Amino acid sequence: MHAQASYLLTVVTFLPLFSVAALLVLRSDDHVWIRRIAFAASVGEFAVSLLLLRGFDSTDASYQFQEFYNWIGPSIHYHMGIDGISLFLVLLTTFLTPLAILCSWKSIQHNVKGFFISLLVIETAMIGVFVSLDLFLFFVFWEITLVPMYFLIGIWGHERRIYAAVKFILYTMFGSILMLVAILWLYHLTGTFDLPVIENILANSAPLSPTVELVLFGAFFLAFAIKVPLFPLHTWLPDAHTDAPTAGSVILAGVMLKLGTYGMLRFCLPLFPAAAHKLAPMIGVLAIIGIVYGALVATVQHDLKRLVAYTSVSHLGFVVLGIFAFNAVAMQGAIYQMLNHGVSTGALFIVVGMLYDRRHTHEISEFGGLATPMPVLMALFIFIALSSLALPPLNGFIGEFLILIGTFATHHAWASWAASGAVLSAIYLLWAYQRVALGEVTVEKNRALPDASGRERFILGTLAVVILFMGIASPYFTRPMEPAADALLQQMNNQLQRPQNAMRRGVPVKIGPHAVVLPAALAERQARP
Amino acid sequence: MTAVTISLPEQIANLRRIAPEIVLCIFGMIVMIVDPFVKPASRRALGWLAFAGTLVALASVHVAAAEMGFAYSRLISTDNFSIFVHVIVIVAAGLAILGSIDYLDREGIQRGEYYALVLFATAGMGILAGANELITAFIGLEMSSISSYILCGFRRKAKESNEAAMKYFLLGSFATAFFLYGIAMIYGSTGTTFIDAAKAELERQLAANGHFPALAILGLGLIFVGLGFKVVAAPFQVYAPDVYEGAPSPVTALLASAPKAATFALMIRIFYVSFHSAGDIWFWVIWISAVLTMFIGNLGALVQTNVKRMLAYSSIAHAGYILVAFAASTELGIAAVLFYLAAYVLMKVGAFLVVTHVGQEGEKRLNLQDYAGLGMKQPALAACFSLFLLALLGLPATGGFLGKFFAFQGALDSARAHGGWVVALVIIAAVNSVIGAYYYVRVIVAMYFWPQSSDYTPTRVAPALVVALFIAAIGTLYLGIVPGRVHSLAESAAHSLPLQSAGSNGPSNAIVIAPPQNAR
Amino acid sequence: MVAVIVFFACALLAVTGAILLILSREPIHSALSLILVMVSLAILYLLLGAEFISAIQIIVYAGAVMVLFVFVIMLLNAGVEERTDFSKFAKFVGLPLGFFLLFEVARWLYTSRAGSVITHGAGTVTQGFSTRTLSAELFQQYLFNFEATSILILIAILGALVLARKNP
Amino acid sequence: MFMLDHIWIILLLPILGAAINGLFGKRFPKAAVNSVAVGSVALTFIAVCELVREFWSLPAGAIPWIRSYYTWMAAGEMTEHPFRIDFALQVDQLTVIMLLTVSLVGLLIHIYSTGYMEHEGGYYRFFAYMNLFMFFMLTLVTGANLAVLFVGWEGVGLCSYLLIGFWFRKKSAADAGKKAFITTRLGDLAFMVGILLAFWTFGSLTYSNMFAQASRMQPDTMAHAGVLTAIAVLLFVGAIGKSAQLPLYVWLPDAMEGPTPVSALIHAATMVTAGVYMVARMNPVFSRAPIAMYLVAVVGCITALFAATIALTQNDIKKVLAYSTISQLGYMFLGCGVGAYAAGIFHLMTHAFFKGLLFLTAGSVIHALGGEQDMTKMGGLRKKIPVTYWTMLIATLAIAGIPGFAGFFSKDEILGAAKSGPHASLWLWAVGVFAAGLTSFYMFRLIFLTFCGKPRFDEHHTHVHESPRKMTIPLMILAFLSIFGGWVAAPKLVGGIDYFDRFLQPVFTAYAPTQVVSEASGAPGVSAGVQLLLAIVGIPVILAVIGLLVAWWFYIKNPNAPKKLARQLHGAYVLLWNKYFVDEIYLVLFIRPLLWISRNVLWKVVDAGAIDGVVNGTATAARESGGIARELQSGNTRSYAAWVVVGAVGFTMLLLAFLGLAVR
Amino acid sequence: MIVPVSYYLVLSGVLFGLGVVAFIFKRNVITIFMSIELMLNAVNLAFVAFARAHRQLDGLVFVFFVIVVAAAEAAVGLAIVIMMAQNRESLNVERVDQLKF
Repeated sequence: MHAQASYLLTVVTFLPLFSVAALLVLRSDDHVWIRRIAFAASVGEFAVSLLLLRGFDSTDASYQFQEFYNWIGPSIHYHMGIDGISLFLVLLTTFLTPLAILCSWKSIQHNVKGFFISLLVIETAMIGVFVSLDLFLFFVFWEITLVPMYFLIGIWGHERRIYAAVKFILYTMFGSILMLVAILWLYHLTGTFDLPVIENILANSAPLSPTVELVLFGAFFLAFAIKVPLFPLHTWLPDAHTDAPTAGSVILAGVMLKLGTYGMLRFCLPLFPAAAHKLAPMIGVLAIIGIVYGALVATVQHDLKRLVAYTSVSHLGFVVLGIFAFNAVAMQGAIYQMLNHGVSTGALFIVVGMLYDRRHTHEISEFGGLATPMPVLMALFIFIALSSLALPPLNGFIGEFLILIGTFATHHAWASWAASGAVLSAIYLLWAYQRVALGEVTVEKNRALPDASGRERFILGTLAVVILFMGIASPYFTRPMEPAADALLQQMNNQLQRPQNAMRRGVPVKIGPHAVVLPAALAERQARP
Repeated sequence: MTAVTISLPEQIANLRRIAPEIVLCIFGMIVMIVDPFVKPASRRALGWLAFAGTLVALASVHVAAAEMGFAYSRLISTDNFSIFVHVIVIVAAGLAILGSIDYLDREGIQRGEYYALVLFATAGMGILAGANELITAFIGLEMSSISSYILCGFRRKAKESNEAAMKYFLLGSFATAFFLYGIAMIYGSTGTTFIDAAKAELERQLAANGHFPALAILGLGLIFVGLGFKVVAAPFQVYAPDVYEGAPSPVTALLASAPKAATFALMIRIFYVSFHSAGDIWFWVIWISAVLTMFIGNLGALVQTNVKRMLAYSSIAHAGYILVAFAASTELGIAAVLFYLAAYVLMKVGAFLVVTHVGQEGEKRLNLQDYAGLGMKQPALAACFSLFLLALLGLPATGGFLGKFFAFQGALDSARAHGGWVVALVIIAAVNSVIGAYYYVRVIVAMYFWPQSSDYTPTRVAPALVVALFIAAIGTLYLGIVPGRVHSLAESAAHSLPLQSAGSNGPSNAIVIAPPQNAR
Repeated sequence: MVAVIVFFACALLAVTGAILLILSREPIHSALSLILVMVSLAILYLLLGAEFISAIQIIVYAGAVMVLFVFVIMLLNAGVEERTDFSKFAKFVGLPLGFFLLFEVARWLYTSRAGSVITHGAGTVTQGFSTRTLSAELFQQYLFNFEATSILILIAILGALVLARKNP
Repeated sequence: MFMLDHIWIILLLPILGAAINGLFGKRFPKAAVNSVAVGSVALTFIAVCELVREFWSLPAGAIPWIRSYYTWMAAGEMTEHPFRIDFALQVDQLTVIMLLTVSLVGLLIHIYSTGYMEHEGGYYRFFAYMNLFMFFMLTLVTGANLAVLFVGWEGVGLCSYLLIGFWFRKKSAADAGKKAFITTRLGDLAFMVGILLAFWTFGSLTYSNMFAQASRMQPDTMAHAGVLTAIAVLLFVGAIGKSAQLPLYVWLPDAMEGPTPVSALIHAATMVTAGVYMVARMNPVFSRAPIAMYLVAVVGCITALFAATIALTQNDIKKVLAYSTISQLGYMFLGCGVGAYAAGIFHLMTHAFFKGLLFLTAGSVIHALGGEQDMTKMGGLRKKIPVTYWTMLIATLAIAGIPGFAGFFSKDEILGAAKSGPHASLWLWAVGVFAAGLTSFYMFRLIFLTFCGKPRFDEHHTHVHESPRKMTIPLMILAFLSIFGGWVAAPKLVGGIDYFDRFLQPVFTAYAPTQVVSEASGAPGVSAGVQLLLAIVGIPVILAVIGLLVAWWFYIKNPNAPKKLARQLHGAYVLLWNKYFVDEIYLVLFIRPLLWISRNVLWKVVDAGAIDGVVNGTATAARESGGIARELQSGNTRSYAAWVVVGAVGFTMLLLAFLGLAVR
Repeated sequence: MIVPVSYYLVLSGVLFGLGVVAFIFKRNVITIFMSIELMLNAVNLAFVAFARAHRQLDGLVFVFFVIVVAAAEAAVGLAIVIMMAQNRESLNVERVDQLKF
């Protein structure tokens, strides 16, 4: 446990918010400097977040860079910390945001200031979700992510943006409000909002009754499943993606969907292991349905962006599958796949956005033969598509392979069904690519379209390099995840094997930098024979 | 009966304990006295004078706070609880006054009486908050109500204002009569109208007879009619949308916020103190009312196109959320109610003040369509409004969220007493807040996503309104981000109430642990 | 015995007045019926030994307040009440429940503990009910309320001032 | 030992070439592109030669020579079942053969391509893809574990996709590329599951570990036999896709849309043989799974016949060769399936030479005719492009199995093993032999139609010319190899040693199941001369010659006979001409229903209808109830009063009722 | 003969109930207002009766306050009625329903 005081997580979390303050000072028609400052801020944020990597002890399963202060009353704390699971998700966020800003450089022309402010606010909120170790703090960030995204979709989105934005916010809010009730119920049961302490209490001194555990798990899981989105709760996603601006889609697909899977890892499994175990078969099946279903529906889309959106349903199905396979390999694969999906699908959305910038449509039939006027962009497109369809040695393969190999250990059939996703992804991506890029130029307008500009090459090139790097150097990422993932599974196993009535004594539970003494009533209850 | 002589120091202490009311009334009278000597053109200065009155009253709360205790032969109780509510009420009044200054100019009804009435009403609410005796409470209630009736009709020439005044007056008096009858019944069954004394008597009777006197319970029911009417709990909410819509917007801002806070304070004193031991019984009333209130408020708001009326429905819904916390019947529940009220007052007043401004002359522009594109034309105003709406929606980092949070927390906390029903209540509330999200979000949709309406030329936001909105917005954020201080104040306020009867358990800080599965 | 007769007579008058209030279509008739109720109540107050209250019931209520009513009725020339029935809800739910409430309240009051106390007829006024003790109570125990009512009156004056003035 | 320690250099060279050409080639002059592309492959070839030289001096105990460079995948390393994949390369006899074949044929085809593609747009792109292909193919054959093999496996598929669709403006080309990728991916699905199963069976994906584990297993027990068979079958399904066997062969004929050098390199010589390589590589597993082996043999055998029959009627010169490739790949699987892995690999190598040559010469023909591929519009080219003619004839003789040529030796070994090998089966042999006859027929049909008779093209418009040197020299080298490439096995015919077989034996015997006798030479007790005679005039050879003669009769002697025969056997002809309607059946049976269900059921009904219907329905329901809620607000004060009374009565009654409960 | 307090209470209840009924039944604003006065009178009767029962003065003091409040209410209420009469033709509350839904 790192006892030294560190403010790095606070800095990383709130730095974008400070840049927002800088943006607010600018005149709102000074687009150039707004863009520059936003970009500089996000790059700076990325640089700062890399410090996390430097200080991270990848052999340690516990939370690092912890910060712990009292916030509201005795039970709500400002408790932050990261472990191997959240480390890279934070980095993913800080990495994708500058690219999202850069890819909106030209395409956002009205209300520029608001746009970049929204992006930066959303960055803070998402990082906050990944680093929070207090359920209250977590929920605050969790909900705040919705608003800027809602504005991103609603103001800068496309045709049906209002419907999409409202659907997005209501859908996700419905899940999260029940999670709030569950969080409060947990508080009611344990007297604290502090995640590690709750884990400890539930594991050692006050196990939940099976029914309560199932219900609480359900409430948490519903919120996360909507966010992921897991079949059949996914229908907000295609709408939101289709009508979001490019940067919105990038952030949405790249990071926001991961909030759901991250939540499952961070909350559902450690807090409610028995319920997770009980429901895992059902969830696994839903994940597989999602994989196949998302892929099949993606295949028949005629809107390119909607197609990519459905691929997310499919790909995130893999992640959920990996999580609920309860296997170290699969779990690491799932975490890794979150990163991969963030990079690859983010990149796909950027490509789609670049096409939209040129033609202001997402209809595949409006394209065709684009490889002729814009070979570079299309080459990058196919590269990214290949990463998305899990071609070795690109990143997507590693994630899916790890998930499959891990899942296969316990569920042969699941892994086999899920593997079919790989075939289907080849179908929809290559078919889409063919209809967009190959063949003769079918629409006369497309003949004169400019190829990727320097800025666009930089964005996609960076992503391509990362895709390749993640494909050939995966242990660099997976090894720091290992201790946390193992610890999580270990913890689950311990709890599942422990008979319900075996209560441990030992009243003060030492977790985190501070010894947290159990609430008096609890202690008293324990002392009773 | 011997004549009781009261010593001078005791007299002074009494005065200090009701300092805020005194200040408010004095300022009210000053306004009235000054009024004839001010030229009509510069009557707006009276508004600032009245605002100064609220500021001084706010300062004088400290005077009262320094002199806790019962005043005037126990009629008034100056405790943390009353102080807390006083602050809420006075802040709401101050904000409403700020919002009124330019509004009255705009509508051509700039008169000193208006401010005087606001101040008197506030004084009445202050009495409500501190009343330890039911007739005192009744008088306080009437002070605030009668002022409100008049304020509702202040736009004399506007038919909707007349109608609001009439409906509010008739129904308000009707409900007050129930309230009064309830008082009579409690008096009849206990022989006292003092809240704490009634508690003792009721508990004595409970101990002696094994049950509560039916008459007292009947009285409680009738009191709930009267007070439920004021806090717009269903099914007494019926008047609220009409009145809130018809009343002048700043008055609506005041009406929808401050009296609710003061009345809830009184309700807490009656329900929690006098009828503490009957908590199991009145829980059901609150439960049913809360559910009805939330559903009616949210579903009704869902179909509104008039923003002012929508906000009126939303305040019904919020009364429902507060009732959820109320149902907790624990100290935590009281703290939650108080905190919710604090947050609610700020965001609701803020929201109605924005409506005041956008309404323009004659309050013609109240429809959703009139907000189209406001986000582009008046970004700061729209941002403020969005903040209030999101706070009403319950978005984290705003006071609204923490209000809801503490409310749910308080309610769940009492799960031991009320079992699954309270959990169900919280879940219903949660579902309702999602329904609610839709219509708040819709206003934001209109402001930011709809094309700008062409016929609307924005008017400059007056400085007074800017100050008011700024205060409300900062307050909303403050309560959302660092609510700790206010919440602990609310907790100590709750703690200052004489809830516990001798021998009962301490406040359930509720650590209930699921019983071990096979405990021997 | 006299007390009983007086009580029943007054009660009958009061109820009759109330019913007349409901049934008469002319507002002025209603007002007069209400005055009837108030007067009979004043007599009952006497019977209960509350002379002072009885007096102000006549002076303030029946005298001042009701005169105000009658005055307004005359001023506005309020004619025959229009018996519209737009609210089916009020008719079919409100009224029955109103009567139900009547019986319910009356029943619980009747069975209440306080109700079992037996009063004596007129002239058996206890010492405590004198006007002197009453005023002592009013100005000592309930001084605050008394002061507060002054503000209330002020508010009422303001209200009349604001609302009832002529349209400019 | 430099190369043995740095095997990665072999992989680095082509990828460097690909990277340089791919990123900067657009700005390079053609010469620079050429030198980068050909240079890198040439250097690779040299490196391979050096590697082989060093390999020769390795002691037997050091083989397989494995070098692990870094950890590529790692997860669960601290658990009981760690998963770790190193990027490891391996050199053994099989690898050496494959490396030599791939790099040599690859080099020749690269050289050829500089001529063939000279006038094409996207020149740099073509060579970048080709180099990339070399990289993946070399990765495939050098990988020391199934995961690295899978990288190459998928990578070559990708390059195949890119190269087939090289002329991406042509819809058919783009379609064919996509079809190739997706069809092979279908096989890869099984392949992937096979890998998963293999990992959880053997605890590793590294060949040596897997085989060691496999050899410890008891194929007699149901469980072990079952899992081994499952792994083998699943892996083989992957091979079916990649090597274009029944029923996943459909992509290969379409792949002919790519430039001809691509067809030569990828769809004849190297990539499509990856499946055969894999089966041979995994021989310890396959050998322990007799059912799988039998499946391999049967699929190979039937494919050999099936494809050959289709090839009979095709007119497109490349299509004929494509079906021929499918058919020959079937032979290779037949070889592997009957346990004669060495024979399969031998045929793989010789096939690389003569089929590569066939495609290159076909390319030369097409080049000469300015892009014409239809054989019915050729004829009489013998004199005009003699080098092409002679080299193609040599290749044809080789494929037909005419004694003395490379194909004779390899095919003979396969058929020999099918007749008398460890898993011999007479009908397999019979079918194989019959297919050999058909092969001879359609190949000579191709030769006769193309080069003999009168020209059927417009001689005025088409200026027929011999290809440039850089194209013909590779042809000649390959022709040389098509003749002499098989002679390493020649001594066997006279009772001597099959050097090829002996060289490869360590790979196939190291982990071989003990009960299987792997030596499968000719019948004992017969003198060498008789053996030789038997071999040379054996039934396959006789059938080959018959095939030749029939072709001669049909296309030289009696040019009208084919049409007459087609009319007489109309049904059969239509069936063959339309390739048994397999593509159409797939379309109707799988593709259309899948798309229809996806669009009309999953998307429109489930997604938009059911799920969104529920969501929107909830919203509507809420709004409807909102309408009801607002109806309460009738605006009528009397109603409002009534509501107050309702509340008053309701709540007081409720309170009293609960009080009553409390009292009771 | 003696009169129990419960008699007065019953009368009070009946009057209050009639006041409620009157409020709902009447349409004229002024008479509705009168029914409120009727209800307040009923309350007063109850107060006095209870005071009698408890032998306390407080109940009577309450009556005093109630009368004051009623007077104040009357002033304001009648002012509102006058204002309405100035703006509208009818005093029928059922015709005052511009604000609804």
